[in-house]
Amino acid sequence: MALEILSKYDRQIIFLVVLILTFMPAFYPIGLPLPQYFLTNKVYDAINSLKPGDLVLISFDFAPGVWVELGIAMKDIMQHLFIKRARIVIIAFDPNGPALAHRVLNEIDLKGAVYGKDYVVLGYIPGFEAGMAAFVSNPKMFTVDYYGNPTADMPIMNAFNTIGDFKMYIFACYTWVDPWMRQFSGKIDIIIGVLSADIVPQVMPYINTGQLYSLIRGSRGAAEYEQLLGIKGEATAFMDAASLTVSLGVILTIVANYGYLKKKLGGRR
Amino acid sequence: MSEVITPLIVGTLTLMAWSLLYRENVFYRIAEVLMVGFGMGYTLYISLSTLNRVWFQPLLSGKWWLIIPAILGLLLYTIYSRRYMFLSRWAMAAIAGAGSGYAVSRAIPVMIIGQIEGLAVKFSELSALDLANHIIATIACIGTVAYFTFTKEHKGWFGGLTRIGRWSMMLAFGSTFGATLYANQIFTIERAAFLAKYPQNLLLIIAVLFIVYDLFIRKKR
Amino acid sequence: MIKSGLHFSFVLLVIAIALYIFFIKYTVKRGVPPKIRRIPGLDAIDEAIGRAVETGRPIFYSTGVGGLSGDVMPQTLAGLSLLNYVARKAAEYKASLTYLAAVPAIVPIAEDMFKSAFRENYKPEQILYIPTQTALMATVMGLYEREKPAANFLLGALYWETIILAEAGARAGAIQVGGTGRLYQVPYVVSLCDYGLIAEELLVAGAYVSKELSQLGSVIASDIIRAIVIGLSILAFVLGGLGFDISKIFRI
Amino acid sequence: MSWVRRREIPLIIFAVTFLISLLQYYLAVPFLSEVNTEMTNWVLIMSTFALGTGLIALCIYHGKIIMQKKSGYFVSIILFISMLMLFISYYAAPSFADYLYNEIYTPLSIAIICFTAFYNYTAIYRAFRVRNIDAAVFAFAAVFLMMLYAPIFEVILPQTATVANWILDVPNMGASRGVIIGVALGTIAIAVRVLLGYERAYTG
Repeated sequence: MALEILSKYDRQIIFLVVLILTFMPAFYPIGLPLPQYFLTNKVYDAINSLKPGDLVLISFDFAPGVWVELGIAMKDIMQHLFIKRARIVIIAFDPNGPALAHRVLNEIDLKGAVYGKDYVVLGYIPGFEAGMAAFVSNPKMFTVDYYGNPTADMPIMNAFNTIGDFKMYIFACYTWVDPWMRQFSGKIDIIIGVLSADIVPQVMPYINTGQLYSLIRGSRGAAEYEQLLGIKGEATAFMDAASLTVSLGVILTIVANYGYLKKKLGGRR
Repeated sequence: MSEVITPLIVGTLTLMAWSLLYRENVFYRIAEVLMVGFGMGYTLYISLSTLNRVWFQPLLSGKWWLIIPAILGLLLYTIYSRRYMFLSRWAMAAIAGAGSGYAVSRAIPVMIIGQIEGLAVKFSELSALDLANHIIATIACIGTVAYFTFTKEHKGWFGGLTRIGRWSMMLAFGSTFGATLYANQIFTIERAAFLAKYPQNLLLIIAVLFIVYDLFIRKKR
Repeated sequence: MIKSGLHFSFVLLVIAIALYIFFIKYTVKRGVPPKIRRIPGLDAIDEAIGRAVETGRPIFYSTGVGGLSGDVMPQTLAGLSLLNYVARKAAEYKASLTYLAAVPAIVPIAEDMFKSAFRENYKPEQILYIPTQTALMATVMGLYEREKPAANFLLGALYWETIILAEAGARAGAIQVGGTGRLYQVPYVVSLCDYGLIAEELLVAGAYVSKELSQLGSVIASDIIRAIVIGLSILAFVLGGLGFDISKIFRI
Repeated sequence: MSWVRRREIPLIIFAVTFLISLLQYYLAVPFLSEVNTEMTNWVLIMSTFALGTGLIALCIYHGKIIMQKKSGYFVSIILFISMLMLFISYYAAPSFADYLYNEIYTPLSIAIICFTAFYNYTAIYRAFRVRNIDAAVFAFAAVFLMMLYAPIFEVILPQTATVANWILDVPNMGASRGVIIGVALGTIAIAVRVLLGYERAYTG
């Protein structure tokens, strides 16, 4: 009887366990340790060695749904860039990008940077890969920025003429990196990907060949970055629950196979 | 005021969406159409403002020839008339042609040559362990390419090669699956952290009461 | 005239295109279909449509949120050519088929296909446009739960919605055929669908189901070019390993 | 005017746009790249215009539900209200639109995306049975990657991270390369088929 109910509601029970494991650390933080990943350190060192006034190109290429995975990481990185007083040009190849950039800029400490002089949000470039190609061939394609102001009299717009004038390019994406690699690799020395953790396995070839300088793997990378920056940010708070719930995946694999193999072997007998 | 109201609205909406975990119900349907409705509203807005930037403003500033893509774009709407439907194919063909041109132009230098170049690593610069790994990766790559052969049966030595390809593909896919599990998990965690805060956490109690009530009523019936 | 560094690629591309054209024309002219190894996923398409007819439950088809721009375009095209096949079969057996379109540029194409497949039985609500990826996820979860589809096809350039499409379909008890060339989503297609097509299998699927000579010809050409590519890989491995700068060949 | 109906016209349009965007990548002809830039812009404008067809399809689907007063038709009314509310407020009250987008729509999106996580677990429970070697290999790699991403395992057993990183760097990289090459071949094949007029989805 009890087993019947259990097997009828097996999905709901799994969901319930997931929810419990997710909520538990939110009420009672545990503070499990977090080992550093060498690629995160590489990003930190690269940004740390920037000089004040160096030009950095950033593109926000994700949807609001992925905010937790990429938005927090972008917040940490942008915060670091503003601390290093780099000059920042923000573009987007996803229609949602400008709104998200706006949100990041609102939530971080700008350290007195002035819009138009130290940073600018140029807005959405449509056409995805075609848009990237267009921007690479002419980075000054914009006549108005995201907010509708003319860009001609902005000091930052006169600081660069070609794509090679940028010291570093940081992009945040959650789909696949091939278009970015095709269009930007070789054009800018240091390309850093802020990528959601699920696509990291398929990106390793690019790290291997050096086309991609380094990467931040989603919120895990953000938590590591926060450790490096020495702040207790949003991503750090999530790591306990991540450890617990992902462990559930390992346990479920064992449970599922235990039941399956038992049934299979039992059936044979 | 809005510091209390907004989290309550968002908390309610989140729980409405999550109610599907228990079973299909009207609260979930409302969350569902809100997603579609807001999504459509935003898409409309961003498309119109994009059109304004890339088409309308340049058109006003004297680029008269931009009227042609607009007409071609409008031809897409002939799909609703049986008689003039063929006109919509003109625009479709242009969109598809430019897209395939992009894909094909990069297929060889980036997707084939670029990947093959990765196989060229000087043996002398590798340690014994790295060399072994390099050889395994190369065999995995060649095996995977060979796996997609369709005109030759996978038998004999060729079958062995394709099997290695298939297994290494399975390792690759499995690793992506594992990584994705983590990546997806983070969203739930963020929502849970939000729902655990003060005014919203009261909603959790209401949600539990709802489920208990539903279980009880359904049992009685 | 050819940009430096691209000579080799250009020659290879010209050879590839020439081979494709030759073998397509040759196979059509000869009139004998070449043998192709079985792809189990594709035989399942007919079975799934048959199940839908028997049970009277609907069929859902999605090509994912990948559009017609850039390099995912061929996958979308492959998904659409299978949609064409499924639509004709569904029209023949009078099964109810709904296409979930997430990219506006595909909507007119799908309308065109459905109109020529279903003719007077065509209903405009057979194409459901959903504006964004998350909206697609939300709609699919609710819709599948309510309508209990008998068959669920997810073929095309799939993105994050794959797991939702596949699990919601499984939850509704549908036969699922999935396929995509996007590496990040192949795992779900392989593990969660009853029949999964990996990468290039999707791209030759059109040839396989239609059994059209022209398409089968292109499969032969693909295999010849594949042999060339394997040869080049071994060359790169050996020469590069011995210390020869391989880019002197590939990037002239 | 019967020539406008001919099948060759869309095919020619396809071929011309295809060749322009293909050749401008290979040939160093400034004129070609200028044409391509303009054409990309045109294609962009055209595909943006297609949005209306999506809107019409959406309106027909939900409009019918409302017209026929099917069960739960009020839900479709909510759809139209929310759509118009966000769209109009972008012009009438931009700050309210920002509020709706950032404070309401974004969190709701995340709540929906959470289902990818929930469904992952039922997927594991349902599909991770080691039926054959393929499935066993798949599950093996998945388990080690999960361990890599859950920091707790790396702390207890650092070797799991070594295994996981080996899978990532060696077989995963090799197989990914192979799949990318395969997709490239299929890409060329499909384009040539359309070009020769055999793939009729687009060109009628």
